[in-house]
Parts: sequence; C-alpha cells; structure tokens
Amino acid sequence: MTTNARSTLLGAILLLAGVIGFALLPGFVGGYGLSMAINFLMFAILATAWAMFSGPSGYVSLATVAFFGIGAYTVAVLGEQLPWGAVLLLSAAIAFLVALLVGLSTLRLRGVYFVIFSFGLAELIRQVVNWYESTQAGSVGRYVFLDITQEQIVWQLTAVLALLFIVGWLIERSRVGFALRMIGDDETVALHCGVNITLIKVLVFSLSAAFMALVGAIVAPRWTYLDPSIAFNPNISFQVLIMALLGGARRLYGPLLGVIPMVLLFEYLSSSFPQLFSILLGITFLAIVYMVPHGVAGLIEGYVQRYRERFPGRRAGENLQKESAL
Amino acid sequence: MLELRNVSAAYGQHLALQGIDLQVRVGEMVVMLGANGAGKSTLLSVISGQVPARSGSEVQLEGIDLLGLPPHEVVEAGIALVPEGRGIFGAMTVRENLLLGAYPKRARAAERRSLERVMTLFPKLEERLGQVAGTMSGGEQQMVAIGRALMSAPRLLLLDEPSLGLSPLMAGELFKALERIREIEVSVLFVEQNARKSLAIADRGYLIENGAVVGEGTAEGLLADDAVQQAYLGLAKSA
Amino acid sequence: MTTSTALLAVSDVTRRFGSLRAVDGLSFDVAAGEIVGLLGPNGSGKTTMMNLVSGALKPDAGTIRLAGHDIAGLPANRIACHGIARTFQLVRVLPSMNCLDNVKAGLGFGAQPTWGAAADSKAEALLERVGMAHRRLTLGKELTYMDQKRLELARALALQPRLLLLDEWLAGLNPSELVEAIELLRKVRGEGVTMVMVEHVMDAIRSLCDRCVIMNAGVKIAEGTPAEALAEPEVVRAYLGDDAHA
Amino acid sequence: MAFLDALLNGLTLGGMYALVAMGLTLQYGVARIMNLSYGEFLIAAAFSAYWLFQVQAINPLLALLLVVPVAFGANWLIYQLMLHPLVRRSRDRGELEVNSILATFGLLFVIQGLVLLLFGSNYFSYTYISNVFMIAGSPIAADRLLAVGVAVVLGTALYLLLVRTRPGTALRAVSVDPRAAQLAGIDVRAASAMAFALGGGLVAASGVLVSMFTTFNASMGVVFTMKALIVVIMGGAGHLLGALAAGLILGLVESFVAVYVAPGLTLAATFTLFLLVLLIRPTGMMGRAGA
Amino acid sequence: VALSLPAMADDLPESIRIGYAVSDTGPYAGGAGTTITPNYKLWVEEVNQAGGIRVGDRQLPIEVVAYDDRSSSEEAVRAVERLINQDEVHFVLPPWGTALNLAVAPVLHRAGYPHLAVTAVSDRQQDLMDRWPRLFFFLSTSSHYAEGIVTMLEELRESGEIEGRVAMVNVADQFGIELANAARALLQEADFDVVYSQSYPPGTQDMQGIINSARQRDPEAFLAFSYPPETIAITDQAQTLGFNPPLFYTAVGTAFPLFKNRFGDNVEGVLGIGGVDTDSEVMVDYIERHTEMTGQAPDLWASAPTYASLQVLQQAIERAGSIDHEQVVAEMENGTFDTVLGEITLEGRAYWEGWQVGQWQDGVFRAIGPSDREGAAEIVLPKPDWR
Ligand SMILES: Nc1ncnc2c1ncn2[C@@H]1O[C@H](COP(=O)(O)OP(=O)(O)OP(=O)(O)O)[C@@H](O)[C@H]1O
Ligand SMILES: Nc1ncnc2c1ncn2[C@@H]1O[C@H](COP(=O)(O)OP(=O)(O)OP(=O)(O)O)[C@@H](O)[C@H]1O
Ligand SMILES: [Mg+2]
Ligand SMILES: [Mg+2]
Repeated sequence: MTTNARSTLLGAILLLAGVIGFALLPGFVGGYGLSMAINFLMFAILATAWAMFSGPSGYVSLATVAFFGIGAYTVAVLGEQLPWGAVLLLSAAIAFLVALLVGLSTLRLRGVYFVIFSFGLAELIRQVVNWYESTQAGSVGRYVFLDITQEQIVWQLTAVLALLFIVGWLIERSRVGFALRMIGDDETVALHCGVNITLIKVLVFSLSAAFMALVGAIVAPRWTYLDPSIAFNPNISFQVLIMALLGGARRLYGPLLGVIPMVLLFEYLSSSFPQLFSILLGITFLAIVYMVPHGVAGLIEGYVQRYRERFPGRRAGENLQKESAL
Repeated sequence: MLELRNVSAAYGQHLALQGIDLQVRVGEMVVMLGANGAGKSTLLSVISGQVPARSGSEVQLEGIDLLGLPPHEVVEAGIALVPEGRGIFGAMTVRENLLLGAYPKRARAAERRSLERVMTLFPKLEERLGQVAGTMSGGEQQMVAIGRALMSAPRLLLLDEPSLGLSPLMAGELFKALERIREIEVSVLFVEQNARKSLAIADRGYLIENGAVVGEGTAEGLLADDAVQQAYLGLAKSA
Repeated sequence: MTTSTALLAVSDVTRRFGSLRAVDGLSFDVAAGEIVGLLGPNGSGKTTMMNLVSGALKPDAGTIRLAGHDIAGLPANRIACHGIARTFQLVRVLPSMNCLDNVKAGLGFGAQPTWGAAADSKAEALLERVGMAHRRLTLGKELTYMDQKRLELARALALQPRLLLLDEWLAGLNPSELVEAIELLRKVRGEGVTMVMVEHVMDAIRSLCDRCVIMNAGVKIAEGTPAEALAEPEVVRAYLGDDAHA
Repeated sequence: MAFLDALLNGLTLGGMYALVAMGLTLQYGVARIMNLSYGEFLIAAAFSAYWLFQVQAINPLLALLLVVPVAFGANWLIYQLMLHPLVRRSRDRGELEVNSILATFGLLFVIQGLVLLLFGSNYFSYTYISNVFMIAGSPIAADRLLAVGVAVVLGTALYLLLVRTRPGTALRAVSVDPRAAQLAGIDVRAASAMAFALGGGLVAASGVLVSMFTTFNASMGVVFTMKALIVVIMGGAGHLLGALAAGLILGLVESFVAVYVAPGLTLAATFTLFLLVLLIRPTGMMGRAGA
Repeated sequence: VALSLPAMADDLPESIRIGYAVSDTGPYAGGAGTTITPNYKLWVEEVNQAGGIRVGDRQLPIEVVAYDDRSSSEEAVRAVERLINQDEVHFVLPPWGTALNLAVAPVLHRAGYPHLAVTAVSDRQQDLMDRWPRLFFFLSTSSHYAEGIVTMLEELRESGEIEGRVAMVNVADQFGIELANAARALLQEADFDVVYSQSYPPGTQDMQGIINSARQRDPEAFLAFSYPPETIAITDQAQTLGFNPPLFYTAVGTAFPLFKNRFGDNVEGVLGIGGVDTDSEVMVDYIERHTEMTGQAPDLWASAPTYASLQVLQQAIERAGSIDHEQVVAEMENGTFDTVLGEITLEGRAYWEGWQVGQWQDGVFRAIGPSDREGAAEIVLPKPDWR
C-alpha cells in the first residue's frame, strides 16, 4: 500500500471515530462538557473552512465573521417561519452567493491588501445590516427562540464538520485543490498553465463561506439574542485566523491541530486565572509562536519525517514537503 | 588583498562549497568560470556575508577576518557586491540609488568625488539621474547597480554575471566599463558565462566545479588551455 | 498580411504604458514549424510582445491570430488552452511544489488535460526529457537557476503547445551547456512545436532560428534570416554594436 | 455654514486618523511588521497621559516629552528582542507577515492585560484644554486643532526626514528592498529597529493627543489598530503621504455623510470608500502598480 | 428539567458559593466595570465582614468564583455553564447588558437558577418573564424611560417653559432604538415638533456632524439616547460647538462618575437616565460606602439597583432559611425588601419604581422624574451656559 493510500485510510478511520465520539458525547458529559464540545466544533469548522481556501491560495481572509453572521442572521430572520433544514440550506446558499460576489470583486487584491479588504468588507456588511435593521426593520436586536437543545447543536455541528472534511478531502485531491495551490504559489504561472483562476478561487471561497454560515446558523439559537455587533464580531475572524495559522493551514487537518490547544488554552486560562487571563494568554501564545515555528502540523510532520529517516525502509518522506505554516 | 582559505558552505544538507582557496591581489581583475550550480554565486554570497561559511573556513581582506561580519559591515570593510538580478532599488530614482551606495561611513566623505567618477564611467547615467530605476532597460539597470557599488568606495568589487540578459551592444559597453574600472584602482572578482570576453579583460581566472576549484591560471594561460577551450569556449569555436 | 500558413499572425499591435509605447504597431507572422527569434536592445519591447501573445497583457490595438482565431485580449488561461505555452524572462517555477507537481501543473489544465496516474507517468517522462529526473521531489525554490529553467521548459511542454514562447531561456548558460540546450530545443521543434524565442545569445540565434524579427523602441527594424537581419546596418548600430563582428 | 462646519470637522477628524496611522506606515512599511498590537500601544500611551495628568499633575503636552521617548525605547527593545528573530526565520515577506501577525497578536493580549491590571476595565476621560476657536464663524476645538497641528508637523518632519536625509533614505531603501539595502551597506536590522521604534514613538504621541478628547478604556486598542490599518492600506502601504491623504479623506467623508446623508451611514460610507479605492487601485492610492 | 441543588437545612455547605462572569474585556467592559463589578465586590466584602449570610441558625460566608466573559455571548454561556456544572456555585450573578443576560437566561433557566437580570432593559420584558419563570428585572422597559423624559417635556410645555421643538439622536443598537422609537411616537402623539431625528452606528467616535446639524435647527430640547463613550463625546462636542439648548439630555453614562470627572462644573443642568434621591439616607450612605471601598463613585442610575438586587438575594435566602432555588425565588417574588432603593417589592418579578430622569444639580445627579414621586427634585431650566 502506498503512503498516500495509507494516510487516506488513517484519515477516514480518525474521521469516523471522531464522528462517533461526538455523536455519543452527550450521553457522557454534562452541560459544561457539551458547551466545550460546541465551542471546539464551532472553531474547528470555521478554521478548517477558512484554511480550505486561505491555506493553499495564500489569500488570508478576515471576512470569516461576515459569513458566520449571515448564517446567524438567516436564522434570526427566518428561523421561526421555515423548517430547520430549509433554514440551514438557505443560510449556506445566501453565504455562498454573497461570497461569490465578494470573490468576483476582490480578485485583483493580493497580500495585505486583501487581508484588510476582507476585514473592511465584514465591517461594511455589519454596518449595512445595522443600518437596515435600525431604519427599515425598526429594531436592531433580534430574539431567536428556537427549541434546539445543546445535544442537537453538537450533533449538527459534528455532521457539518464531517461533511467539511469529506468535501475538503475531495477538493484537496482534485484538480481544483491542485489549482488552488498553484494559485497560492504563483498566480501568473497558474494562469499560463490554463487554470481559470477566477473560477477556482471564487468557487472554493464560496464553498468555505457556506460552511461558515452553517456554523453561524447552528449556534445562533444558543445565544437567544442577536444584534450586528454580536453576529459580526470581528474577534471571531481573528480567532479563526490565529487558530488555523497556529495549526498549519496547508493541511486539511492542520487547523484542527491549532483549534484543540487554543480552545483548551483559552478555557484553562479563563477558568483558572480569570484576572490574569489576558497577560497569560499573550505570554503562552508568544511562547507557542516562538517554539512551534511551523505550526503544530509542521511540528508533527517534522517528527514523522525524522521517524521515517530513522527507518528508511518505509519510503522516506515520499509525500512530505517542508513548508511553513502557510 | 582578498584571501580565501578552505572555504566551505552548505544549504541545509547540501554542500555547495567545499574547501575553496582563492586570492585576489591589489588592482587585479579575476574571473570565475564554472557550470551552472557550481557554487560561484554562493562563493560571492559567502564573501559578502549573506551566506554563513562552515567552521574552518577563512576569508580575509588585507589580513582582517571577514567571516561572521554582517553584510553591511563587509561593505564597510571595502567590498561591494553586484548580485545576480542586480539588486537595485527599483522604486527609487537613479540619484537615490547612487547616493545610497555612499551610505557606508567610509564612503561618505568622498561622496561627491565618487559620484563624478561614476558619471564619467557611465555618462548615460548622468542624463538619467532623475529616472525611477525600475523603469530603465536591463543594461541601464546594470550600470546603476555597478555605479552604486562603486559609490561605496570599494577596494574590491564583486560582480555576479553582469552581462546576463544584456544585448550584445550593452554587453560590449559593460566590458569596456569594466576595463575602465580597473583604471581607478579597484580590484574586481567577477563571474561570467562568456568565457572568451571575460578572459580577454581579466588578469587571472579560476575554474569552479561542484563547489571546488578545479583549475586556475593567468587569463592567457586559460584561454590556451585545451580543457578550458572544450568546456567553456566549445561552441564559440565551432560557430 | 495574414497568410493561411501562418500559425501566429501579429498585426499592428500596440501596447502603451502611460506615455511609453512599449510595442508600437508591430506586425509579424510565424509559420507552423518555424523557430523565429525576436531580438532587440534592452527595453525594446520584446518581453512585452511575448506578454501580449501569451495573454499576460492585453494589447491596446491590433490583432493577434493563432491559426486564424483572434486571441488578442483573451485571458491567459484561455490562450494557454488554445495551445500557447511560455517561459518567463525572470524564471517562474512554483516554489513550494516539487518538480513532479510543477510539471503536473502544466498537464492538468491545458487543451487536453491529463490527471491522475497518467499525469504522473507523463510528468516523469517530461522531467526525464529535460534532464531533471533526479530532482523529481526537490522543491522548486531549492533548484539552481538553470534547473529552474529546465523545469519551466518541462512545464511548458506539458501543455502540449502548438506555439512555445521562450523569453531568454538560454541566458546564463555557459557555452557547453548552451550546446546541450540547443540540442534539446531542436528535438522539441522536431516534434512539431513552433517557437518564438527572445535571446541575446547570437550563437544560439544563428544556429537555431529560421528567421528573426528585430525590434527597437517598440517597432520592427528588420526581418529575415539571421544572417540577413543581423547584417542590417540599423541592427548593428542599435543592437549588436561594433565588436559583435569580432 | 453647514458646509464649513462639516469641512472643518472633517479636517480635524481626518487629521486625527492620519496621526493615528502614521506610526503604522513606518512599522509596516519599513520594518515590515504587521503590528496587530498597534492600538494597544496607543491605549497604553493614553493611559499614561491620563495617569500623569490626574495623579502627577503633568500636562499632556509635557507628558509627550516623557511618554514618547519611553515608547521609543520600549519599541526598540521589542523589535530587537521579539521581532528580529521572526525576521530572521522568515524566508519571505509573506511568511514574515504571518509570523508578525501571530506574534503581535500575543503581544496585544499582554499589553491589554497589563493595562487592565493597572487601570481596570472602566472608561477614562479627562479635560485638559477646552478652548474653542472660531474660524469664519465655525467653532473648532483647541485640543483637536492641536492634534491636527501635531499630525501636520510630525507628518512633514517625517516626510522630510525620509526624503531629505541620509538615514531617512536608508529607511526607505529598507522598505523597498531589504536585501539590496544590505548590499548598499545599510544595517537593515538597525534601520528596521529604528523604524519600528519611531513608529512606536509616533503611536504613543498620537495616544497622548487623542486621550485629550476621546473616552477610552483598556479594550479599545483594536478599534485604533483597524482604523490605522485601513488608513495605511488605503494610502498604499509604506507611503507616508498616502496615509496622510487617506486619513484626511476618510475624515471628510465621515463628516460630510453625517451632515448631508445620515449619521447612521458614516461608518458604512467610510468602509465603502475604502473598498472602492482598493478595487480601483489594488495597491492603495499611492501604491506602486504591479508591486 | 430543573436541577436545583439539594440543599436541606441540615446539610448546608460551609459557605455559599456565588459565581459571576462579567465583561472585564471587550466592548462591554466599560459598562460592566462601572456598574456591576464594583457592586459585586462591595456587597461580598460587606456581607463577609458581617460574618456572612444567615441561613437558618448559621452564618455562611460567601465564596466567589469570577470569570471574564470577554463581552462575547458564547463565552458568557459557557462561563455560566462552567459555574453551574464545574464550580457548582449556589447562585449565579448576572452579566452586564441586555445581550449577555439574554444569552445566559436559557442556561440559568434550564439549571433552575434565579436570574436577577439587573442591567437588561427590553420592551419584551413580559414575554421574557413568561418564558423564563425565575427571571427578574430591576430597570424598567425602554419605553418606560422614554415616557419619563417625554412626560417631563409635556409638563415643561404646559408650564410654558418651552414651546416644543425637540431634536433627538440615538445609538443604533437595541436599547437606543427602543428608546428612540418610543420617544418619537410619544412626542408625535403629544404634538411636539421633532426638528431633527437621526441615529448613528455604535462605535461612532465623532459627533460633531450630529451636534452641528442639531444646533442649526435650534431646538429647545436635545435628547441623545446614547451610550457612555458617545455620551461623553456628545457633551464634549456640544460644549466645543457652543450648542446649549435649554434642555440637554444624554442617556447612559450621564450618571457615571466619569461624566462628572470629565466635565466638572459643566455637568450642571445636564439631564440623563437614572438619578438619586439625595434625601434618602440609605442612598447617601451607599454612595459613600461605594466610593470608599471601590475607589470610585457609583453609577447613579444602575449601580444602586444592582446593589439592591444583591440585598434582595441575601434577604430572600435568609428568609427562606435555605439555599434551595425554588424557595428563594418564592421569597423574592412575594417579599418586601429593605434596600438602598428603600423598601421594595418585586411584584410581577420586576421592580418598576426606579427613577427615569435625573439632572446634575450642584454636583449631584438628582432624580427629577417622575416628578410626582416622593424625593423628586425640581428641574432646573434652562440649563446654565457651558463654561
Ligand atoms: N537558497 C538555496 N537553498 C538551497 N540550495 C541552494 C540555494 N542556493 C543555491 N543552492 C544550491 O547550491 C549550489 C550552488 O549554487 P550557486 O547558485 O552558487 O551556483 P552558481 O555557480 O552560481 O550557478 P549559476 O551559474 O546557475 O548561477 C546549487 O547546487 C544550488 O542548488
Ligand atoms: N508593467 C510595466 N509598466 C511600465 N512600463 C513597462 C512595464 N513593462 C515594461 N515596461 C517598459 O516597456 C519597455 C519595454 O519593456 P520589455 O520588458 O518589453 O523590454 P525587453 O525588450 O524585453 O527588454 P530586455 O531585453 O531588457 O528584457 C521598457 O522601457 C519597460 O521599462
Ligand atoms: Mg549564480
Ligand atoms: Mg525582456
């Protein structure tokens, strides 16, 4: 069996185990455990979806919360009128369309210009929603009274994460994923190789946006009350970016490796040192940045490579590439 | 004046230079010939402080150790490099590029004089002082790069494939300019693919292969050498 | 004039950068199977012309026909699918991908895309052909300049182009490497690939090109066989200089 | 009347934006550090000014003389100790950007945490100058005018420094191409540290000035970081004059929209303008094409 | 399912664990740091100094578990879940603001905890109380506050002090909009001439445009339904631009100590939400204690109700003689409590008697509306010139 097929199988087994684990979780843990699970799943999906586009393409987006918020608002506006499944689909569809428009308009931007543009865009959406709600809808806050239990939220998020991994895996091994990596390396070359870079970028960007919206839609009922500054809180974009970069955005499983320690770290510090939370978080974070220079995925791959080098019988590092976190 | 002894350097696992010995004497013009990937650029990078050498290597300029100095201090010591790809400030004017060349302390006092010298060497630059360097043609950019290096009042000039990408006319002018540089008492160590032309103006030459010196001699001696003719002048003879 | 045998027909093409006319009403034809050299002093507009043909830039005026189709102004990816491949004056490989993937980049998206196992074996063969088989798993950014150029050629060939544009692909080779490289290009031409090459190495031009187009300041100043064109006094004055005869 | 009011207001507001963004053009443009903790430094300076004024009775203008050098030194140290290792380990600009985003994100929390520890999470505000000038019948607050004045003076001084002096030209050279700068004999590390520290001094100055007329609390840093980033990017990264112009334009737009359209749309309008500028000029107003 | 902790009188814990998660960081930190946190600290300290809360025949000290919700709904929800499940606190004190109180309400409801949503203000109060039967409100609805100021304007018009030109602005968030909508409707109904009415987005830093526009319409009353940073900015810029209408009203933050620190004597005559009855000795005493212990004066709107809610909790526990949630809630619903607000009841699970309008008079933010209530001071009109 090739290394490739072996790691695919391993991935599939891990995914299945993860799904079963989360599906059974509500039977074993209380409200707080579920809450942690939701927090973890939420960032896992957001960061993985983020990295699905931004990792290979190198387009660092700070618009995550725009799509998350769109999902949340879809629920706030339509949650009580439509069946839940339809609401979820609709939220994903709206985010997909918005991302399509955004993607088409931002093609010429690169590097930090794209980063800040995407941030500005998320803020613009927030301002527009705010303006619309206050002048047209007559009230800025919205109440989301849906009887969805914590368990259901966990199950739904688990399903979305599983779906995302499958989609991400399919993209990664398809020509679309390959083209996206080419775009990340050199757009001009990609273009001259016949890649329709517009199509590829917009497609994957929109797809990742749809997943982000699903997260927003699923967790919105948990917060009961929504307003634009809650639904479009830019901190979400920043946290997702940081977690994905920390884990390693070049691998499908990379962001997950960043989400786990970060969620635990945030939780540990905020529960054990609430007064010193900020300072300790900052210091720990700096320590990680300096001691894990290529992200957690890079760290792990480094180990794997050293292992393989020590046992060269196993086709040393066939599929491994040294690389940075992004 | 420049003395390299047993210089080795590596990129990660890959050993790019292994035990190079090389000298440039005062006022001399020395050329390095060698296939692609032989390690010529790496050698110039080591001298200029951009790539670290392995322990055991020695690089001295008139008895002063250069290894371990950061690039800007190497410039301060009197060595200027014109790298592959020219390394000029594309977004700045020719004048700014040249004046930046005189940034090292050793060069400041003589700034005006150096500028005049560069102008006489490359009269074309005088007309273009206000032009943004990035919009100039390849050959003119090469002049800016050399001019800037000369502004640092160097005792030794390192040039990495200066004629690359230049039209025959420009390349010819460049070689002429190089000969003139010698007149102003600057030693030159340069890398060239055009062996015939470079040996014509050089005093001595080194042949580099796989990171090691495989031959050296006077320019006339090398031009006459059979092995050199085959490896570096081969096509020129047949055509 | 567009003749029916011309694979590439460039007529009256102009491209401006601000007030500068980098290419100014240029016309020339390239017949199928030919190797045409595009020469001229630095800054005369050669690379710009290549960019116009490959779609990296759009012309302000004029037409560019490939086998009768007007491709002027099409996006580069469409032009690539029409069968034009190129290399770049400042080498461009995909830095974080290995050589195999670099070649697969050329295979996967052209006119006849190949993917999967077939692509793998084709990529290996192409690497073999440009003498890079031993580097198959090295990352693009770790290659020497020359190896990067080889890789670029392999990637361009992977597109199975009808027309190959080479922008100073031979620059920086020493004479013996030049012999090898010219041999390689001859073989490629033998497989029916038409080429336009920008080059300052006269030896290569003389031994490879069927015809030359010589530009200065965006306009054509001479055209013909290398011997003819390079003998024109205007060309000697603007491009070759006196000692080219030496 | 309304027009003049809006114009003056826009100019003072824009002056403040330009002032706030100036340090970042140096830190990002020259030292290539995408500093997410930028606003935290501003807030820290604002708190210092508050403390000096309320507790030590040192007026904010004198405080500038204290706070700015301290900030300069602190930022110089931060560059040398924290950021330089990142510069060394990053292979290209993109990687350095990612690394500096991560590191300064950590720094953001540390500084915010320290301010929280010292001052708590409350809003702070104080009055130093409350004079009002009349310009052609339109009132304008002295403290704001002062901030704009300082922005103009600092901006001009900085511009002259960068364009007219040798060290300034060296800084610009580093921002254009650090590798080539090394070859020109410029100590890139020292120059970057200097640029970062100068940026730190500038942001501290703007923090002190802004504290005279805004209400602030420990959590507000990110607001200023984002504003500064938008101004810098809109102007074209590394372009001092671009940042000045972008700041003024944003201020004017905000002011005129508030008066002639609706105050509810001011932020939407500034973001729209920002996005439009980038769509038309992808590298900012003064950015180089194809850079 | 209500999971109230089994708490028989005979197996009482050693101490009463009280948990809260409030915003120490993020956009809500300013409000929480002014209004909520100091009161929690003050109360805990006072109770523990006195030996603790009396449950049955024992004095139980209070043990505190405190977290930072970082102004995020998700964090707030999880922090409360952590308090309940991990730390097993006996009572949870509420976070700051409407949004976070609504976010944690379902959690507290599911776990059967009483929820004293002091700083939540919503027009859907009744609806929410129906949904969550252990939810209590301490500040009135937004419309109630709007009514307060509009009624005052009507009285002034009747007494001939103003004719009726009103300019108003509001922050475009839930509270601001509810206030503005209610006020606008009431003003129209009462036939006032609303010469300017605009909203601005939360986070707006510059108010000069708004002040200029309002000034040019020469209103007699200027109402700003604003939040603390903008309240400061509006007042500041009104001074700068010499905008001094006879009646100048800014909402949240006017009653903060910050406001007085910032503007000194210039606060004279400014109206705002809240206010205190300076004749009330308990209140005066509370303000002193608060200032002494926490180093800052209280917010003169929501601080006292916050403190009062804690007194209610304490007294309810003492009367129930138990920390059983159902018993405590029953006491709260039915009892009369002795607090810094005076004797209060929580009939219908809400305290309706708070002051609606206050005015800075002689350096004190005195309650002036409803004007017919005992303890209300006379309004001073027109406000004196800015200095
Ligand atoms: N940055 C780098 N990382 C890894 N390996 C490198 C790097 N730069 C050069 N090398 C390797 O070092 C060896 C010597 O390269 P060098 O650039 O010095 O050759 P050169 O003689 O200048 O060749 P050329 O004529 O192509 O410029 C080559 O094998 C090359 O692959
Ligand atoms: N993107 C651009 N913006 C502005 N000017 C440009 C641009 N690209 C090319 N030019 C200018 O157009 C002219 C032609 O450039 P081009 O690169 O085509 O020259 P070339 O013939 O390829 O020269 P060389 O032999 O040096 O490569 C030059 O003067 C160049 O400065
Ligand atoms: Mg080289
Ligand atoms: Mg060219």
